[in-house]
Amino acid sequence: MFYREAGQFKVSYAADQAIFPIRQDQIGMAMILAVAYVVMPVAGSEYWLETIMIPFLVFSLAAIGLNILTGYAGQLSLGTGAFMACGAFAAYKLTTAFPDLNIIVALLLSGVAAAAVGIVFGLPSLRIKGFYLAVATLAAQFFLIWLFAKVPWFTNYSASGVISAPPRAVVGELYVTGVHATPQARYLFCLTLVAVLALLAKNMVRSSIGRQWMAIRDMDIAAEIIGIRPLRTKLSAFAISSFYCGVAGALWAFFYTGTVEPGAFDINRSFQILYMIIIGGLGSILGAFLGAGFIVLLPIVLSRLPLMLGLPISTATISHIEVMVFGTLIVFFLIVEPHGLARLWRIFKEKLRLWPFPY
Amino acid sequence: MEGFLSDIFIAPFVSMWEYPVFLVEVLVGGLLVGVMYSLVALGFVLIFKASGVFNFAQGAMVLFAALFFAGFLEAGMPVWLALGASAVVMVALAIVTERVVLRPLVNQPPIVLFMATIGLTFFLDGFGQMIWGSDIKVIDIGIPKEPLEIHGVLINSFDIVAGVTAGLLVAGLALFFHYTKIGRALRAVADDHQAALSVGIPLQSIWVIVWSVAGLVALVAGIMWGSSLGVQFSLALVALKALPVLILGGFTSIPGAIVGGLIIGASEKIGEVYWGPALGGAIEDWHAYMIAMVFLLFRPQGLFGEKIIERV
Amino acid sequence: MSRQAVAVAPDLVATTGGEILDTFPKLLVHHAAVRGHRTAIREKEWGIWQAWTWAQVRDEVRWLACGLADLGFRRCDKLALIGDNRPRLYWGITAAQALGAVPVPMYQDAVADEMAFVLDHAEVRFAIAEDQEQVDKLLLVKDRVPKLEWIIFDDPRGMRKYRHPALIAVDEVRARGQAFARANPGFFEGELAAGKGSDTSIILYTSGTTGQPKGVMLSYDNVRITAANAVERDGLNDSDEVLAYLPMAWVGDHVFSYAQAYAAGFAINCPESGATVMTDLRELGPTYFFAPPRIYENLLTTVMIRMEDAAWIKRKMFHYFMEVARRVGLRILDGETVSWQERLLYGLGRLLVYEPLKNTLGFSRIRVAYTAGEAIGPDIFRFFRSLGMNVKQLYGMTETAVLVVMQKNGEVRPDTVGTPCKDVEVRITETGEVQFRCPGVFQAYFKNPEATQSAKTEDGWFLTGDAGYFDDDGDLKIIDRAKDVGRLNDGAMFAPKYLENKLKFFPFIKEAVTFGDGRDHVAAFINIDLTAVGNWAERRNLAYSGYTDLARRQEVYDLIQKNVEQVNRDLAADRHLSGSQIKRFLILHKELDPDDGELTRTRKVRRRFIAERYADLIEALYTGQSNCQVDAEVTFEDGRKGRIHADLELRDAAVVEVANRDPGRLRKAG
Amino acid sequence: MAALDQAETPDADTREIGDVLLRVDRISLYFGGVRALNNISFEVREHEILAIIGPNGAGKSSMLNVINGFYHPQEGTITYRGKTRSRMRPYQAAAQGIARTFQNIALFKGMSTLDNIMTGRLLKMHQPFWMQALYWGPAQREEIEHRKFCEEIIDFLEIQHIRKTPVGRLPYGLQKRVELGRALAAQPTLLLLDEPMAGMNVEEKEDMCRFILDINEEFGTTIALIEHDMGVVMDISDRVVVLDYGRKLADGPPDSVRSDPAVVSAYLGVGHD
Repeated sequence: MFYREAGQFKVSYAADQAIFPIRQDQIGMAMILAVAYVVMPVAGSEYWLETIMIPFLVFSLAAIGLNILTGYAGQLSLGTGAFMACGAFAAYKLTTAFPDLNIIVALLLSGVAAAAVGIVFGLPSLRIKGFYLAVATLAAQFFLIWLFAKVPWFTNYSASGVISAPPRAVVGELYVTGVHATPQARYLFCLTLVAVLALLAKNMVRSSIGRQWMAIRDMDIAAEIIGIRPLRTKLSAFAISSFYCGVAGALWAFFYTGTVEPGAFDINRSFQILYMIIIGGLGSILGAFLGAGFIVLLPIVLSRLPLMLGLPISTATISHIEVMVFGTLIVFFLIVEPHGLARLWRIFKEKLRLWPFPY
Repeated sequence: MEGFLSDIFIAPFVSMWEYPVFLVEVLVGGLLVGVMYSLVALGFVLIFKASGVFNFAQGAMVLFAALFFAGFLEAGMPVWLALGASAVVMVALAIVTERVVLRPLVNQPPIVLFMATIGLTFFLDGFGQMIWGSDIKVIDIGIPKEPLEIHGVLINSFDIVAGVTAGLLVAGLALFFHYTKIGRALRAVADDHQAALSVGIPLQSIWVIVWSVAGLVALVAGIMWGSSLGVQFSLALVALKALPVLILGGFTSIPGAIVGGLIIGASEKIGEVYWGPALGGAIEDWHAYMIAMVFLLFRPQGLFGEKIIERV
Repeated sequence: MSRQAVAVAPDLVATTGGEILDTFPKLLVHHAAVRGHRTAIREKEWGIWQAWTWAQVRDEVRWLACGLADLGFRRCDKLALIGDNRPRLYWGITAAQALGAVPVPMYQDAVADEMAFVLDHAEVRFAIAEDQEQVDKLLLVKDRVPKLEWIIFDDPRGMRKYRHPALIAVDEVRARGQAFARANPGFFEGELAAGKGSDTSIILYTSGTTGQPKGVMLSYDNVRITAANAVERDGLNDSDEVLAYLPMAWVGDHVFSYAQAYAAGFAINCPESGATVMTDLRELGPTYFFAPPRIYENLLTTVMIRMEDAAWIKRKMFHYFMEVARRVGLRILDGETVSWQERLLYGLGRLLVYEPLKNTLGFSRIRVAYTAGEAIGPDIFRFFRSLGMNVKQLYGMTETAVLVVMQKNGEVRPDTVGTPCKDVEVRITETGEVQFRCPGVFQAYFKNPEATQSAKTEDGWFLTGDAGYFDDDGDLKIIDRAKDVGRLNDGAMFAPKYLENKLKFFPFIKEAVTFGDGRDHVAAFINIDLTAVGNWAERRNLAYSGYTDLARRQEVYDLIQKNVEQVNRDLAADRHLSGSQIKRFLILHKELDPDDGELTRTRKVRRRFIAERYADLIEALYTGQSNCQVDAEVTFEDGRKGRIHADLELRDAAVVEVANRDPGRLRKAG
Repeated sequence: MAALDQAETPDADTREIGDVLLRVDRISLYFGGVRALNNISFEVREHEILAIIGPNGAGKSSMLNVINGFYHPQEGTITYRGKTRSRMRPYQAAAQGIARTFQNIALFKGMSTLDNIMTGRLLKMHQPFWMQALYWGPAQREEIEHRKFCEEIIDFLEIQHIRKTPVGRLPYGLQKRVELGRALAAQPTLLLLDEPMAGMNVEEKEDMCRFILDINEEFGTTIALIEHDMGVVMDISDRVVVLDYGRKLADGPPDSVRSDPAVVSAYLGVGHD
């Protein structure tokens, strides 16, 4: 309905291959960015920024990471939490060992550390597939979390086994982590990093490497026969996916909670990210954001609903009901649209583009 | 560092050599725990074999069954009635699951069904605890817990009962699969859905039956685990222990689930007792997975799984 | 892209810096100098719109022209161009003109025999063919046209094995041209300067309704001045975009896509293929558009069919707002006063229906659109105008370079064709024939002095052969070919085409042929529209096996009878034509087909041919039989011939009695 | 695509069939106890169209699988471009210029036609992943350059209208065409086609035949194909190898194979086609 595509013809491949080839989409994206960069920091409350927006961004990044591995390359992983933990602890070790290291560099390096670990745990993917692989990634999940909990070196021998983000600035006195950092600064930093990394991810999935991943996902034998090297491709997916999860983990520890223990990245975290990409849509960068938004907002809505409706229910019961409803919703979603919110959006957009015609 | 290496590579073996009776005790204890793993893994295998669904909710079903059983006991039911009532609950659960979750998702890719069972897990956890509360419940059905000494080896009599029960269950299932019409049909489904349809059994009924059987297995496992650990949320996590068993045994092999369970149980106990202290403890969380993963690299289809021949 | 619009005054087009821009090649060089970086032409190819600027086009044309010269092409030689709308074919036209030679574009769907006639008659020496298909046809007839020396082909696909000595790739010609241009600096410019406005710029063969095609010779002045006047009238400029999709051999394309593009400096855009025209139209979103009525008609039909499948609520909304548009859309477009409530409602309609609808059709950016060639159905015309799309009618023909009578903004009626353009004189003779004297009147028919003489007077009046009159608003109304206007035996005027058009305005009727001159009453042949009637039949669960089967159904006859009777009611209201109501009709057993010679290539009915061919059927219509056997020869798609046998039903239609009847004398306009 | 070069071959009606490109020498392949191929030998010459025919289960597909490295024969050798190959993976065969299509279409269902063909271009794309992530400069240029190439294939196979359609939604005949496009994208030296015309109607078969001949003619690609339709095989191939239950029955030009008594009794005689 709002689309006016007549006249938006492409005279170059660059324009034809743009991420948002339609002008109305470009405008929409610009508006979203404007809201995210201007309206949110100005109008959003601290609560809103700290408990909704920052976790939303962090989860989105992790979901992009998992989506690269599972949605694009077709390798089911249940070890996302562990890769996030790698990033978190690497960032902690890096920032404490090299206090002068710029926070951006530290974050990216911690992503690299997670990527290295990802490669190691991705090695079995050459031999094993599907659920066997999923179970194998659980090995990473349990082993790594155990490792971070048991080896005091990772926490700089802290007695509590908890790490806290040291105060760090991007430039000068502009603190983005630690006690001095305002929620706005932390939010904007996360936003920028996530936006840039999301763009890079989008670029990868629409390039040769992304097509290799999808080829392996859709039909690995055919992929190999046209010249794709399975191990290298799968490992690249593991590495890049783990990089994203690692950075997300570091953001989690440094920008969201501030302090973190290995338990924060347990198997439930892995499942949580997996829901995001399933509900958001496998094989879609947009889906990662939609799924993260959904999973972040859902518990908040669920936990407030009885209060808002004035139902006299004990908090314990509420938490049980919450879990139940959550499970039901997942099943409901899978039945209604197994391809997730991203597919729903695509269908909706297609309708808008063809409006008023049905096809 | 040297001490650490010695703790890993020398001390455990020395200790095994020096105290063989203790080693046997540990081993037997591990094997008996392994039997319990097998019970849970069995539920997985049944469902995966018949419907190709990777049922993550098996652990939740164990908790769910145990909660109901313990709840019925607390409500004053006699053991046999509580057992019957819980069985009815599990069959009802199978029917509802098939109708509400599986049927609408038929023909969806495996990962979607897998996700649906995770949804089911959440539902069962929430629902069970909403009804029965989240306090720890005790199941006491009169199984003796005194240690027994056989040839100088101390064994918990409860473990023996559990082992025997599991063994009987497995034997029963094996008989069921081999000698009943339904059992044969189930095996046919596992091999080929089309073939199953030609036998004349609707897929839906087969799914209900197999989920019911898996539910009953979960009930038995729940009673066993519940008696030994108490009924609480952590029971659901037993499922995570069953996963390496599956890898080891193969997703589709009943004997694989048994043998895999025994191996995992035994090695876990031995690892915990002999290597745990050196590594800082709590290694049972992951070391079963590590064993399974290393194993997978050499035999991707598991111990008893069918060899995968790739076709073009 | 910069959208800086440069309004083009006619004097700029005519001269710049003392240099007279009286030919298209000179205009090309001028545009290359003035707007060298603006896009001159695009082609949808390999997934995107490949674009060439005016400067690039100048170079391409120069190389092509030099290449042709290198091959021995000389002043006054003829260059045939055969194929879909392709940049290289358009360049070929200008290249030929640059050398003072005459381009002869030909219909790409013509069969080899038809081609042979034109090639031979026009004395074509060189031909540029688009692809293998056209080359094959040319090679087939090459022996019969000894003057044809070179066949230049654009797309080499599939011709790797071709070894004919007359074949040469256009790329090779271009390469030779580059070398030639280097060796002969100033050659191109010299040739350019030798051209003048009174030279013949093009020969367009009209597939006349009778006899062999005639080659209409138009001078540069004919085409250029006419085009420039029209550009001025509609305020076109170099930011406009036009889709070049009509046959290049048709004057419509030559004027709208070629001459006006040169006159105004706007870009023309070639679709990817015939099959993708609609998609390409949507992508491109032209600002200036020209289409014969049947294209508007097809678009409307698709719109309606697609909307039928929409959800109930969407359909309701669509029909509601189309009703609003019918009420106020035309008035708003014509600048009349409309209440603010109605304006608001129309605005809502724009948001919800009109703009999205135009967008999906590719008409979002249309500033001016035209239709011509035939009468357009009033419903179709109103539909597009009520959406806020400025569709207008014009009247003209190949012999006048088309643009002679056009509707002005705000003065648009569905049944008239508008007022004369600048420099156009119009007179209407005693017999009702419309005649023109204007800059566009052609030079002559090529090698056909008799025809020229009968079409053009000594003092430059062109005899259109059309009957028409000026209505009270001063708008020209055309009713039929003057020679076709006849009398029934009771003296009532009979304008067959007018009746046929009225019939064809019904969606279920695709073609109609009426008879009545020298008869007691009017009778009609009907061709049903297979898509529309087929859809209608499907909705009624009426199974049918094809056209012939559907056409003989009683239900279909009933449906068509209602339409015929509606026409009769309309005619009864017209004092000129109330006597020529249709008394009997039949539905033909086959679709009229250009391949059988029943229609022209531009799908005009060849009435006389049909009358001869189906004499039995006509007799049956007038002898009161209720059935008639037919046995006719048809040509299939692949060129094979076959025979069809059918038993046709003949029907009576109710007529409205009119008490007072004007004998139907055409008024002479003042 | 390939520039028209009139001077290349003086004689317009024959293609130059060149040296031996691939030699299959005494190949035997077993699955468990089943012998799929039994001591098969034949050659594929440069620029020729070779058809491998035989009844179902004759080992035709196994033969292709051996050639492109998917199956490893227990006995015998394969010599490609004069080099006897050791055990290799399919992607190595691809890197040497062997491309193929499958009997049961093996497209990447989640991708569009264009992306499928672009994937076939992969071996020619060399930008590192981080350049691709930036999608800047050389990486974007590379994408565009290969897009152009793929557009030419799309044009060649006349599938412009489905360029951006996900292949899962396409009808069977078009999917086959896209798969051929993906194989072509690699600019293979040797193209293996596994029943390229299976399940097609007459018109689609004619189109496919024309494409196969055009590919062979325009790019000089050597083609080895498996086909059931005898009419097609006899029409387009230069040479025919007949397999029957893992054995080779005959090997020669279509005409001589057609009249070979062993072939007639084993295959043609049983009313095939």
